[in-house]
Amino acid sequence: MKAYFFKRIIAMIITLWLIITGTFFLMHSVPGSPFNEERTTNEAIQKNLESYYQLDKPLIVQYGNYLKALVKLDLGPSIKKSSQTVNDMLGRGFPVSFELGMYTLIVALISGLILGVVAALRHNGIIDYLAMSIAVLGISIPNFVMATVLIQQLAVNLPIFPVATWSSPKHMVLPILALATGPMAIIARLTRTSMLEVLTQDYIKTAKAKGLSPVKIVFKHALRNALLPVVTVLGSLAASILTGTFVIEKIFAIPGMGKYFVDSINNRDYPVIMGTTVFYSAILIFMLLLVDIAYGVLDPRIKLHKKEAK
Amino acid sequence: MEKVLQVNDLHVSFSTYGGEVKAVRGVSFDLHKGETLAIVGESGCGKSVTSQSIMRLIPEPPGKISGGEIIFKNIDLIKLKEPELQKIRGANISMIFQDPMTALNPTITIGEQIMEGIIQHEKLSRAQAKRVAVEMLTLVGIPNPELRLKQYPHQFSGGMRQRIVIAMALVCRPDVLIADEPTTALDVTIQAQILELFRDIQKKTGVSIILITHDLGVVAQVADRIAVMYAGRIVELGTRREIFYQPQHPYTKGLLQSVPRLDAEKAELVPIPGTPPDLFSPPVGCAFAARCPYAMEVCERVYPIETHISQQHQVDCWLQDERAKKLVSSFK
Amino acid sequence: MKKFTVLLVALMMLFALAACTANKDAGSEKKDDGKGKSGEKTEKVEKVLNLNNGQEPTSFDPPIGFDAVSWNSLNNLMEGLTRLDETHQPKEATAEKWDVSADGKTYTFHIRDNAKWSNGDDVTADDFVFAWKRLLDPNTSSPAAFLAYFIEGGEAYNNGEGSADNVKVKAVDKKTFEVTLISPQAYFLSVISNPCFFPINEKVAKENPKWFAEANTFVANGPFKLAEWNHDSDLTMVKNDNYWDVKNVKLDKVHWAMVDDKNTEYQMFTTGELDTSDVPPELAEKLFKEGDVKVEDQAGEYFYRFNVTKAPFQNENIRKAFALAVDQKQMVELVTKNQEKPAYGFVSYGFKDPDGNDFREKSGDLIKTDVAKAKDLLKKGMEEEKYTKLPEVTLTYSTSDQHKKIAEALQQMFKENLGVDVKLANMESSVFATDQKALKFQFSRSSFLADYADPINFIENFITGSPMNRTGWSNKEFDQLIKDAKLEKDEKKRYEMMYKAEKILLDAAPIVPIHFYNQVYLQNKNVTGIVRHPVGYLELKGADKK
Amino acid sequence: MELRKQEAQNISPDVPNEWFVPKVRNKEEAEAVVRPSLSYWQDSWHRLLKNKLAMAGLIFLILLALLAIFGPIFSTHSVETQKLAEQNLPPSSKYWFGTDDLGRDVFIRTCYGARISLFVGLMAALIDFIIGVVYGGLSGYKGGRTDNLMMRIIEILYGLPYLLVVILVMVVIGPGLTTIILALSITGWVGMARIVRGQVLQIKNYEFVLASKTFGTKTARIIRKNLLPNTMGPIIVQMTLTIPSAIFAEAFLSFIGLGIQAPHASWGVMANDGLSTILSGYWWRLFFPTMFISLTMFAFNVLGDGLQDALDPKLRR
Repeated sequence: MKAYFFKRIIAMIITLWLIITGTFFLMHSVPGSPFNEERTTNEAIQKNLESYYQLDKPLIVQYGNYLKALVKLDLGPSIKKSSQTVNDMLGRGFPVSFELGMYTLIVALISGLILGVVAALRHNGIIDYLAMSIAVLGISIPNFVMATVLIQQLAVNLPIFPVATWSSPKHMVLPILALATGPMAIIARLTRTSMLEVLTQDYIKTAKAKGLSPVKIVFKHALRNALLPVVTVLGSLAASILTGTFVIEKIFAIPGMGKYFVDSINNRDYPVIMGTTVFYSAILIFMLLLVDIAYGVLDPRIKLHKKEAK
Repeated sequence: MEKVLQVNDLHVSFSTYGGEVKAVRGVSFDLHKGETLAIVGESGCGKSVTSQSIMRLIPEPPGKISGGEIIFKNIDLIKLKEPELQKIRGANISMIFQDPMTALNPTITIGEQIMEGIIQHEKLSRAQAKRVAVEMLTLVGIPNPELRLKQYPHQFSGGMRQRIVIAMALVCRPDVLIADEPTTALDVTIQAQILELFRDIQKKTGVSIILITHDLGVVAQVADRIAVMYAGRIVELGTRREIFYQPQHPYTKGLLQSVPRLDAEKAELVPIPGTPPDLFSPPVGCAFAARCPYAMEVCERVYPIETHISQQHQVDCWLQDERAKKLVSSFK
Repeated sequence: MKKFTVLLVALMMLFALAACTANKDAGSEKKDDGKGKSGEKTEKVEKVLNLNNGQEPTSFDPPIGFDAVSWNSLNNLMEGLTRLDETHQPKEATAEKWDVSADGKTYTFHIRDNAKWSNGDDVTADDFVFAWKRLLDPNTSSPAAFLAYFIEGGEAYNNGEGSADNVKVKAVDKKTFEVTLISPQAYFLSVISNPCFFPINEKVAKENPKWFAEANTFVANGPFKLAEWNHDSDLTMVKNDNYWDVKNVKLDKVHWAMVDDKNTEYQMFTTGELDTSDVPPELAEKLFKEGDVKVEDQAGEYFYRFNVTKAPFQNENIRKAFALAVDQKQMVELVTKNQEKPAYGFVSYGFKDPDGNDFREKSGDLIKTDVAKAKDLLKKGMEEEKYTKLPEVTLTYSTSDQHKKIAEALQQMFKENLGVDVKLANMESSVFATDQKALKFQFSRSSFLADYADPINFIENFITGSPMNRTGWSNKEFDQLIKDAKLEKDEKKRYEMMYKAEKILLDAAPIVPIHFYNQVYLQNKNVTGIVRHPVGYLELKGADKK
Repeated sequence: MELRKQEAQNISPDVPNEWFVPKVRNKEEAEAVVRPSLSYWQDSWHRLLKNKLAMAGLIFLILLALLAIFGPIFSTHSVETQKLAEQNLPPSSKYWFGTDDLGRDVFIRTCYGARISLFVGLMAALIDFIIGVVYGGLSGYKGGRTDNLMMRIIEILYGLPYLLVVILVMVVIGPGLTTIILALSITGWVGMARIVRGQVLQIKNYEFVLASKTFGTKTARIIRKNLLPNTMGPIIVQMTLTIPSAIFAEAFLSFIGLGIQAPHASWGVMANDGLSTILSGYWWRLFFPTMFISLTMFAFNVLGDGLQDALDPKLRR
């Protein structure tokens, strides 16, 4: 087990390094520069800016310097918001995004699982259709539409919730709702399908023949087996939700890190691009590791640590 | 003889996209204490449906028990509500399914799977339940039961798993054990061991067994009585001797001829021509008529009445009618 | 069992993380709640203005934060030698008076005795010397440095050829600041109201080079000081009691939200969470009808650039044909619907020449919609180039809903008025900017926002080789006129040169003006005295809220 | 012979004697297959036909395709013609779905939008399906080092900033439908691959797969014949999820300049443009494209569910 984790961690570091390298050269091969603006920038100023951020050095030197700083966990300064470092930005943005993401994930997971299980148990019944209609709506209405509708209905027309910003639990309700519908729908649909599949299995019949109650059968015998496909999507879903969603953060003026992903690229703010990528990848890889562990826990047939021995 | 279970005129149908499938069309039989009743027939003849109906395990919908009664301890199981059924399932009547590979939940330890039934029915503590489970595993011949309890199904061989399934079914000392093709998925040597186990257990616990199988070889080894099913009906029912040595129904005869027999001088296998009828719209008369070498006009028009040949032996066939006697010679 | 332990540990880590952030936030929640309540209770006493900054300010370091998102706050936190008044003219601010030398090149500013920093320090001439030299220091790499190039020695220092000592700014005494320019510049006093010319408290800056990054280290010398700054979320300014003119500051507090979404901003305005709001384009028509919208000029223009190095726009007549086929009036009335003024020249409204004429009005409509003439010119141009069929024209715009709408409308106008099918292409903004500079497009969207209030700032964009030219167009006479105008001391002559230059530019038509920018906004009826300068910054000194 | 003696009293009175004659029949009749034996596909198709909801979905999609192809014929308006004087008109007999902010007919734009959105969605789903199934199937089936390596590659792909990759694609290839689909597929298949892998990991230890393995069946055949049919459920669901996300991703791409070139618009772009009509009350500009997206999703979903039921080997009787 220890050896397995050691190997995984080495693999994770290598993966991360490859992502860093890929992103670094990718971002420099895309046209545009951080100082490309509509307004006047004369050459001398442009040159000063470039030398300040060491962008005039050969790419490979920049790459080396970046890696060196990265080892010290220094992600460098933002070019666009020059008085801030990327560490500052992520340090402030991530907790907010994480909080929003956690709640969203919990809401999506619980409601998605309930919808999916109920739909599967009432297969082809009214409840099934109802649950799946909700799911389809959840997928087919983009979250930005959802968010705007929610604000207009529940904040402006009926002033129950505040319109935007991120300062109290009340402020969190609308963004969480807007963000959770999509993942909820995905989870509900996957749960339903795999639940239906599992419910036809012989061991469910066996459990029934043992005289177990339907509740016990569903939760002890069926759900766990049905969770595998759900867990698969959960890893990447969680990584993207936890690190913030650009549109929702923008609409609700939430100071999370979602906007850095888009803004940094639009601005060619190289250190921020790198910083967000490194951070996101690290979280993603960690989530995928969690998924693999969850696989092993959910399904004893999958042997994590013996993989290499085979 | 004491009757543990009585099935009277059971009808079961399934509604599918194609229409209503009448899978079981008036099945009646009794199960005596301590005996093994084998229900044999080709696949799709309704034997599994019958057995699952007894436990009310038919998924409803699409399935539906449309008539008849199943009397167990003076209670009609068909009239029972789900929570009451749960008290009987596993405790009084238990069941073993065809494939030991899929009958066990792959994600739960076998100990837990065995114990959950006892805990549910007998309100034992986990420690007590564990003791019973160990006992049970020993009974079905699993070595190192203590250790094995903590393992997952995939860590067992097929035969072992079937033993576990049997242990699971017997753990609450049920009155009736329904075994649906318990040996089909196993290889022959293991098959023999499992059948031996059945006999052994029956001796020790006095459980009544309904054995569902299409394998007459298995039947010959363990059955006390045999019910032959065809197209949703029991066409012939009798003791093992009677069925094997005095088969009355042409279908039973056909079945016996299609099985290799070591005692027969000419090892000629005769398959039954044709396929079973479509149960979406079953024929009015005898369902076997279309394949029967002795078929008469009457067979297609009216279902034959039940004829008692001996106390235990009964058959549904027009050939038993006086008027058919004259014709018999003309068939050959 | 081991697996379970691992999962458990992983889960616990996750929840611990969640708990940490939750707790941290719970802490700030309490703080926020408390503040909210006290705000309500003392509402009668405290005047709080709620504004939206859109985004996090780029930087509060004066030479770095060279954009509207920084200026809005910075202009009210700090103050330069001059300050623009309600009519957008420079007035005495930190400097109580100034003398100009006879040749118009040397300015001597007398700083007020009671000009103080929010930490109690005096604002001294040295603070200005330090700040202005820092603005020009190549290591500061200020994008605004070019504004200081008219100081003698400034340009050389900034591009690395000169040194700080040769920059002609000096502290004559503690409160007297002297600067020497390369030429007399009438608009000098206006330019130095720009935040990049604000003083910096040298002592503070030496102690903490990042003094401007957080609220608790920020020292202000303007009407307000920085009380709280939650990055990317909101910031609060309170009245600065050390400000020399504090008696005229009416607001107690200004709260800036950072809401980047136009719809959200408007929705917050309707629920009273904001005191002003932009007008969402979709709602403009309705809101204008209701009469709640205020409109003010902004010094800037939305226009299109031809690339004169690419066919068919090497031909002046074809360029003009396209330009004349554009119906600017229809564009602002039916497409943008924001009550912008249609543009038939390049310099925007609001610049008075010495005779008191508005530059734009006197210069007149230099290139105005004329469909019939456009058709003739196209025919003529095609004959000149011997085209039987016009080469395919692609109109490129950088991605945004508004740009798309205008591009689509233009496409339709060219089709209807010229019978030319123009292809549309949109492009990610940064790639667009790079490619436009590299002259890769035939015909592309552009905009210009003035950095300071003088027509020259507009026209000089099109001198040969200017990074803002981006058309490939070059005209010697034009270049000379600009050069002369910049050195001309006589305002009247200077304006004449500029009139002439603008005419040359639009006669050659390397650009198609579309409309001038304006600032449209909704404002709480209880709020008065917010001044929006055409050069892009906001004045809250005299603002009040009932 | 002794039987008949025993059964002497056995006469059923209500059955006439004439029926006791041997049945006349020819040989074929005995051999006749009473129950029609259908191939797997025929059977699946029959079951799909019986599923009313799935058929409703299928019919809707066919109608939609017809609308996309022929819809514009029935309208006198064109996609790009602007009538600035007739902007933001509500639905009427002249403009069935109203007009947009440049006075263009929303109905005709919705028809054209259907072409683009459906094509993009279907192509993206198809490509995701092919790459995802092959990659995920192989990774899960091979296991061990191969699986490890293949999963790391996926992580790297996932980790690269998508926006950056897409901008690069745009710069290199230039805008167009191919570019859109390519941009959607670059990382789109990854989700599918992971799901397939998860399913395969779960199923590959089943005995029937082990059995095929011992017979020396080729890997590709095992994946195709044994693993795939049994993983179909989640795959179909994932595909029905891919289509809407592709439709929205396309809208996002057009936002960064990669989408379909104006003045043409896909549903996603129209929905995006119409967003602020929630405030202005020009509801039809948001309502029609979103309604079509939702209905299409619904149709794909019910059809997907129907297909899943129809194709599931376990539900076959």
